[in-house]
Order: sequence, then C-alpha cells, then structure tokens
Amino acid sequence: MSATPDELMIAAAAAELVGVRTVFVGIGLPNAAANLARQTVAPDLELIYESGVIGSRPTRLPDSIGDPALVSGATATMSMHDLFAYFLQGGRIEVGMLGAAQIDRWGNLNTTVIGPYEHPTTRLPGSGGACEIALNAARVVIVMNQTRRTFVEQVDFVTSPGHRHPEGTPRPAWASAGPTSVITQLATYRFGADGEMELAAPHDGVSEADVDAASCWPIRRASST
Amino acid sequence: MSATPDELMIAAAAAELVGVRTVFVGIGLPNAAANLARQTVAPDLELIYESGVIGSRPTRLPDSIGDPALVSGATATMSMHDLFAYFLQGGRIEVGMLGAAQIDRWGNLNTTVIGPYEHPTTRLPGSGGACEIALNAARVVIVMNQTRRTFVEQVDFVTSPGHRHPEGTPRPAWASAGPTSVITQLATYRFGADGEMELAAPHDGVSEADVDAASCWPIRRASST
Amino acid sequence: MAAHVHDGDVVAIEGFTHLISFAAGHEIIRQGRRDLTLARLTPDLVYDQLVAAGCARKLVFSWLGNPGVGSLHAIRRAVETGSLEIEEYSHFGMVGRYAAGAARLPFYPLRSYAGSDLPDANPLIQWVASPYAPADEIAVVPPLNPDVTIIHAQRADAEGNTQVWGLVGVQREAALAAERVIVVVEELVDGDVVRSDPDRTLLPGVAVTAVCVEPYGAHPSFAQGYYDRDNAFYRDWDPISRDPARLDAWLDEWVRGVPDRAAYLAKLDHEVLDALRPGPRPSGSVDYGEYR
Amino acid sequence: MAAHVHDGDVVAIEGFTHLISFAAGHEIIRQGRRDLTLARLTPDLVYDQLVAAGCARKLVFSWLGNPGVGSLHAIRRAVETGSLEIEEYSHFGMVGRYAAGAARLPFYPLRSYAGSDLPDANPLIQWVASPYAPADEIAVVPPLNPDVTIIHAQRADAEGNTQVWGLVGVQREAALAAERVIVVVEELVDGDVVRSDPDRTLLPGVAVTAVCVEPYGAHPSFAQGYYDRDNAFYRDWDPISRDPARLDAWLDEWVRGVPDRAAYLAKLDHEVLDALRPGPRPSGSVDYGEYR
Repeated sequence: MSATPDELMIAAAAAELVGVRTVFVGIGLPNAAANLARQTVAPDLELIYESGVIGSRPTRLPDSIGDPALVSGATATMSMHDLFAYFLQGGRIEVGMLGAAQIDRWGNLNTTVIGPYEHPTTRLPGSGGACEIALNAARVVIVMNQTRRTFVEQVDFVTSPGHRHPEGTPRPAWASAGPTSVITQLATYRFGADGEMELAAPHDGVSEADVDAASCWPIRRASST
Repeated sequence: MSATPDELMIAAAAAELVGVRTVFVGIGLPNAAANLARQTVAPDLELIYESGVIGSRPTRLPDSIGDPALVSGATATMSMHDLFAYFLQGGRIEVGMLGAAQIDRWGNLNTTVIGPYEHPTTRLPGSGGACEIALNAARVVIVMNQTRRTFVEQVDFVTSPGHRHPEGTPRPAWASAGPTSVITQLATYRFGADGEMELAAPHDGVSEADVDAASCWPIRRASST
Repeated sequence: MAAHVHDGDVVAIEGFTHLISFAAGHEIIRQGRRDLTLARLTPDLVYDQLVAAGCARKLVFSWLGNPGVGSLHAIRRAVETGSLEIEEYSHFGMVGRYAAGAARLPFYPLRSYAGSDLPDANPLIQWVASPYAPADEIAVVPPLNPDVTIIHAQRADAEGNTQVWGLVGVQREAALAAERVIVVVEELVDGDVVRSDPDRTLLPGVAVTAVCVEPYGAHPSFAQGYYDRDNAFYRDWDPISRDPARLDAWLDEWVRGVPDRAAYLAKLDHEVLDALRPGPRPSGSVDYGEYR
Repeated sequence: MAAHVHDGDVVAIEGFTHLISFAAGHEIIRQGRRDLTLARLTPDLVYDQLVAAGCARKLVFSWLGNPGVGSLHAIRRAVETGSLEIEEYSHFGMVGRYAAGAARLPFYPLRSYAGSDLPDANPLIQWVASPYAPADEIAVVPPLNPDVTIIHAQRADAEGNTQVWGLVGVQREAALAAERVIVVVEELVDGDVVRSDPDRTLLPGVAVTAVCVEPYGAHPSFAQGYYDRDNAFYRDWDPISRDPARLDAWLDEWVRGVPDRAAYLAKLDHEVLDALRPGPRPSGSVDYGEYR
C-alpha cells in the first residue's frame, strides 16, 4: 500500500525535526508532522502552540490549536503576550512550521489575499502569528500543497517574509535565518546561499518533470556541493 | 493619653483614603495607614502592593512589602510587569502613598541622595517604584516626618516629580494630578492651583508657629475659598 | 449587557479558541446593536454571526478563519463585497495593541512586519528608531482601547474577582485596555474560593464592571475542565455560513428566536452537552501557608 | 554553580522579597568570583554580602535598602567611597529592562522619569517620540541581558520545568533575558506533578540550564507555603553590616567557613527554622479535565 500525498508530506516534514528541541506549531499538516516527529525521530521535541501551551502531550490529534487536550498534561501555559514576546521573539524557538496558499522562489508566503488587497478575488485568513514566526523562529519549515497556483512567480501579497522581498529589499539584519525547507506532496526543497529555493529531492515515485510541471518558475537544482 | 506623632500621622493619612477603592502601598507608615483605613473609614479599599499582590488581607501588620501574609488570602497575585504596566501605568490606581527624606514646596520628593549624586553625603534607597507612582497614580498622598532637614527650599535630587521641577519645567501633560496631600506629624498640607504646597490644618495641639519652625521655606496658608 | 454595549462601540469579545463568550455575542444580536467595531485576534464563529446579523461596521483582527475547518463565509462575503471595513494585523500585533492600550502606552514595539506587505495594507503599522542604535528601526502598533471587552471565565466571586485556568490568551490585556469589562462565568463562587488561590486570578474585581453567570456560555467553544470544544458544530457551521439564507434562518432559530442563553441550551440536544463533558483531571492542591 | 558563573559576568539573582537565592549568593562568595556586575531591583542582604565579600564591580538596581529595617551598609559604604559603580533605575525601569532583554527588543518604553533627575544621573534613560503623536515623547530603557540569572522556586521536575506560587516578581523576565538560567528549588518533583497543573509553571524546562535542590535555600527570605521570612535575621543584619570587621567575621563563620548550604542549615538553630514554618492554607484543586 502506498502512502497518500498528505502522509508523504507529514513524514518528510517530521524528518526536518530530527534533533530539534522546540517547534512552534500551527494547525493542520504541521501539527500532524510535529506530533509524528515527537513520537518517532525527535523524542525530546517540545510542541509549542501559539495559543499559549508548551510541552503538550495531546491524548488525541487536536482539531484546532486551541484544543483542551493540548492543555491537560502540558508542562506550561502562558499568556500569548509572554509566549510571543519572550519565547518566539526572544529567540527560543528553533523551528517554526508554516503553511501558505502561495510561495515564491525567495520563500515569501501569502496567506492573505488572492488578487489585489483592496478587492480580493479570494480573501484568505491572513497572518495569524505567521509574519512574526517567519522573522523570529531560528528557522522556518514550510509545509504546503504544490501546484502552479501555489508555486508562483510573484505572490499576490507577502504575508510572511522569506529571504528577500519581491521588490528586492533584503531580509532585515535582526531577523533569523528564515525558511530553510519547503515540503510539498512532490518534493523537499531547500534554499541556496542567495536565498533562492532549490530542489533537494523529489519524493519516491515523483520525477523532476512532475516537480517542474507544478511550478510557475523553473526551480533551481541544488548545487552538488 | 495623647496619640504619638506616628499615630497622628497614620490616622491623618487614613482619613485621606475615605471612599477610595485602590491604593498602592509602600511599607512603613503608609502601610499602617492603609490598613487602618481599610479597617475603619474605607472598608472597600483594596490594598495593592508593588510586590504584586492585590486585595491583601494580612493577618498581621507586615514587616516588609514582601510578607507572605500579604499573599495568603489575597484576591490576586500578578507579575510586577503586569502590575506596574496595566494597573499603575494603566491608570487603575486612585491613590499612591509615598514617603520621602526631602520635599520642596512643589511636592518634589527626594529618596536618592543627600548631597551631590556622584559624591553623596548620604546614599538613600533610591526610587523603587516611587517615580512611576508619582506620575501615574491618580493622586499621591505623601506621609513623612517634618523638620527643617526634610522640608527644604530645594531638594538635593528629584526622585519623584511633584507639580513642577525646581528648574521650572511643568509636569508632563500625560501625567496624573500628582501630590494632593502631605501628612506630617505636625499638619496636613494640600496644594494650590499653581502646585504650591499650602497648610490645610495643623494637628491638634500644634501651632502655626510650630509648622513654620519646621520648614526652610515660609509655608503658604490655604486660601479661604 | 444592554447597559454596557452601545451602537457604534468598539467591542472586543476575547478568548483565543478557549472561553469565547457566544452568550454575549448572541445577546448583542438580540439587542440589534449596529455599527460596532469588532476587535478580536480570531473573529471565529461568534463574529461571523455578529457580521451576518448586521451588527458590525468594521473588523479589527489578525486571523480570519474557522479553525480546523476553513473560512468564515459571512465575513468573507462582507469583505469581498466591501460592506465590512477591515483593519488587519498579525497575532502579536493585536496582542501588542491590547497591551499598549492596557498600559496607556502611545505604541507597542515588536519585531515583525519587516519585509511583509502588511504595513502597506495597514498604515497604522509604523516604525520607530531606537535611541541606542538609530539604524535599528522597529515596527510599532498603536494602542487599542475597546469601549467594552467581554470575556468568559470558569469562575468569579460577587466582587468580580475572576479566575481562569488553561489558555488565557489575551484576555487580561484586552480587559484592562477597555473602558468597561464584562465577565461571563460558568460559576459564581464564594470569595473564599478565590482567596484560597490568588495566583489563578486573571482579573481582580476592581477591574471588572459586571459579572453574569451563564453555564455553557462559551459553547460551541470550550471551558477547560467544564466542557469540550464542540468540533462538530464548528464543522456544521461551514455549510450554514456558506448560504446567506440558511445562515439567516439559523440566527432566527438559535439566536433571535430564543429569549436567552437558557433557552438556547434547552434547545440543544442534551446528549450533545453530555458528550462534551470531560473526565476528571485534578490540578492537585498547593500550600500557601497560614502566617500569623 | 562553578560552571555557570564566571569572573566578570553580569549576574541577576532575582526574586522580589520572595524566593531570594541566598544559597547561590553564598556559593558565589565561596568560589571567590570577582568583578561581577550584579543586577537586582532590590539588592537586599544577598548583594550586601556579595559586595562585602569583594565579588562585585558594579551594581544595577532600583531600590537599595534593607526592607523594613534601613540601609544596606556594605553597599552604602562602597557607593559613598566610590569603590562600587552604580547604574540606577526605578522599579518599573528595571522590570522593563528585563522584559526588553527577554523579548530581544532594542528598548522598553514606560511612562516614568519625566520631571525626575534620574535621567541626569543615568544617561541610559532615553526618550522616543511616538509616530502617532510626535510631540508625545516617552521614556525608554535599554534591554538587560544577564550572563546568568539565578532564581529560587518551590519546585521543579528533572527536566527543569519550574513552578512557583505566590509572588513571582520579575523572575520570568529576568530568567528569559539571560544566557544561562539556574533554578534552585525546595523540592524536586515528578514530571506528573508539574503536568497536573501547567498554569503554575513559571519557566518551562527548555528555558532552564540547570536545577539544584536546596531546601531552605532562600533563607532568610521566604518561600510561600514552606517557610516565613526571618525578619529577626533582617533586623540583626543591620548592626553586622554597619561594622566591616563584624561583617567579615560573619562571612567567615556563615559563608566561607561552611562547605555548603547543608552545613549552613546545620549551624542554624533548629528552633529558628521550626518557628518559620507556617500552618497549612491549601489552594484547593481545580479540574483541567481529561479529554479523549
């Protein structure tokens, strides 16, 4: 029996957490990946939820980041102020896991609007904590579905900054390393020294042609160093 | 049996708290006064200690502002951050009670040094929370001993601002009303519309001459309006 | 509620997934309030309902969705058609706005927004240079001071001393930033219960304007130790919210058509509420000590 | 302790009247550390002892006294003779410095210092204009990031998850601002005890470098529920601290002359410790709920 695309993504994302101690978890695939990682490759992983819980050991896979099962049996709860100010901004999060509706080659993420901001074709949820996670988590792992509608030449709106703004502005000096990996149902990507996304490895059974067909820009191959 | 000077001060200071709901309490005479007020003239008074306790009902008169008897049976504890930011600076304190080693006619208080700052004759404790209490409590009641060494023409150092700086700078626009009363062992003082201290009433058995003899500047009498 | 929420007010019903006062939201709909500015990190179903009912003029928020399900369709329609004004931040930006409001600060500085398009979309996001390193500019957001903040809590005493356990989100900051604070609780308890454990107090009574008792007042959100999140309701909301006619019928039946929260609960299937009740998981007791 | 505190470090032993780690202070004296910058809102006896023992080069503080008694004479002598450098704030300024340090902010804004001479005495107190009202200048203080922060707590588990009840002062901010965090506890408990009540956790283990167990490690300060403040000791300190020779003899007898905290406790009169023990005053238990 072969794995579903979601299962592939979850397993690949979990593999990014080997040896990691602190991960800031959003809901959906990142949540599943982080829980899988803790149960397998990263037993010391502390799941930190933006709702204000540290060290959750959920007795069930939570439906939302505010599930009471994340709180009962956790090691700490905290106001969102203290969590965002002293843990995320304070530099105590090793990995932030983010999803997105659109990504560009610099790792800029859009979760705000499709179309122009003032008159969107589709209004998306917006930032939540993603903008500050992208700038403050020591590194960012992106987990998202890949199609020509999501891997785009230019995102309609930069919600969460990658390695440089589409207009060329570099990432600010005080910010963390930013996106280091993108996991899709097709492949794992990393970023070159100049901040451009590179194909690291397609998943089993996926060809490089499949990867290219699902992106609006020609994805660079990782240099062989 | 006549009251001691301290008892007179405590009773006069307690009278300032009639009808008051929230008082920020320092230790020593203000603490005794606030506790007396709660037990007598101000039954709804909530004692708020800068150590981070609200609604204390101490089973004994505490030796310090960090007495465990202030915590057991209180209505709330809080980090000093939240207490200073959201309660004091947030404008939720009606009365701050302060002591001082020196005061001038504008209600400027010195608790830092006697002599020059760099080479003090006597090093005093410094501000503690007094500087922000003086600026943020809706009004300030000062409780202190009165002599020609404490009621001075110019304080050696302004720790906690009164109605105008000795150099003439007015109180900032965002600040609260500032000092409204001074209670000493000799008298109760209030402040005129221009911010200068005025004799409201000497305590029983104290003459106006006694009051004047214990001040370096001629204390103004309250206008009879 | 009628006395404390007025047409045109800035209202914050806060609680991050936990303790969302649907009881208050429904009461505001029944009272027919208009032109409200609704502030909340995650508008959630409660604001989808208020917007659908026509109570709101403007929304101030940071994440607009039905958590774990998808979109808030009533709000999304109103945004896409331009009938609802929006003012948008990130989560930490909203947290900072309440914190600055509660602390009477002119701004709240945070390490966010650099390289994001959010400051273009919202000119209230500004920059301040540090006097210690003038080249280091930091983003700032302005204070947010609601006219009224409404929170739900597990318990309070008659003086308004309010205790919460589990997620506390932004409730303290949102409440202390507000002119008026309404607390809705699962249980009213004796003052001695509060005083036995002062560390659990989220808000002292001096900061609380009014206390109402509404058991299950946060349904379909949850109250730690009292009831679970009604995830089925959150999922069921999606098709209701997608269809304006169906949504209006839902409001007629479950909000406008019932006089109060007790009637709403009576309409709910008993089995629904029973299934949401968790097993016991006691915190245990610590000793504060009696000092004489 | 030897591994975590080095000559020349910026050290914060925090705890506002409550939970002051005298155990750590005495160990630093025994190890003969030099040139420390000592940060603390209220230097208290613990820093009077460290200064008297010659460990400190500089003091960063906001209130310099023996609470409820009078002066800290060793520090006062050192300040008056100029042998100890000082950097002085108000309480909220110190709180803000730790908060900015913990949050990696370039500054912390606060409504204080206007009209005070403190900014003249300390040029690190600066001013920032609000972009929302440029005429509105607000005071700012710079971040404080200790090399090591040491706190005392009632209990922690083996992973460093640390729980405190009663006054929490600035311990969370001071710890999270530091490079290294040492927690000294009354009791080491099982992880399940911590996990039964996550709201009581002041610091999660991920933020803690090392945990040591030292019952009565905060004497003569207090530990809520464990022992009272030894007010007699605070009063007795005054004449000791006034007389340099007597103070040196005290350090010889009670600090340098004992190998560790256990020996200090063994020297103390048993009746002293017994008299400090409070009666029981339980918090009671709340229910977090077991959700399956």
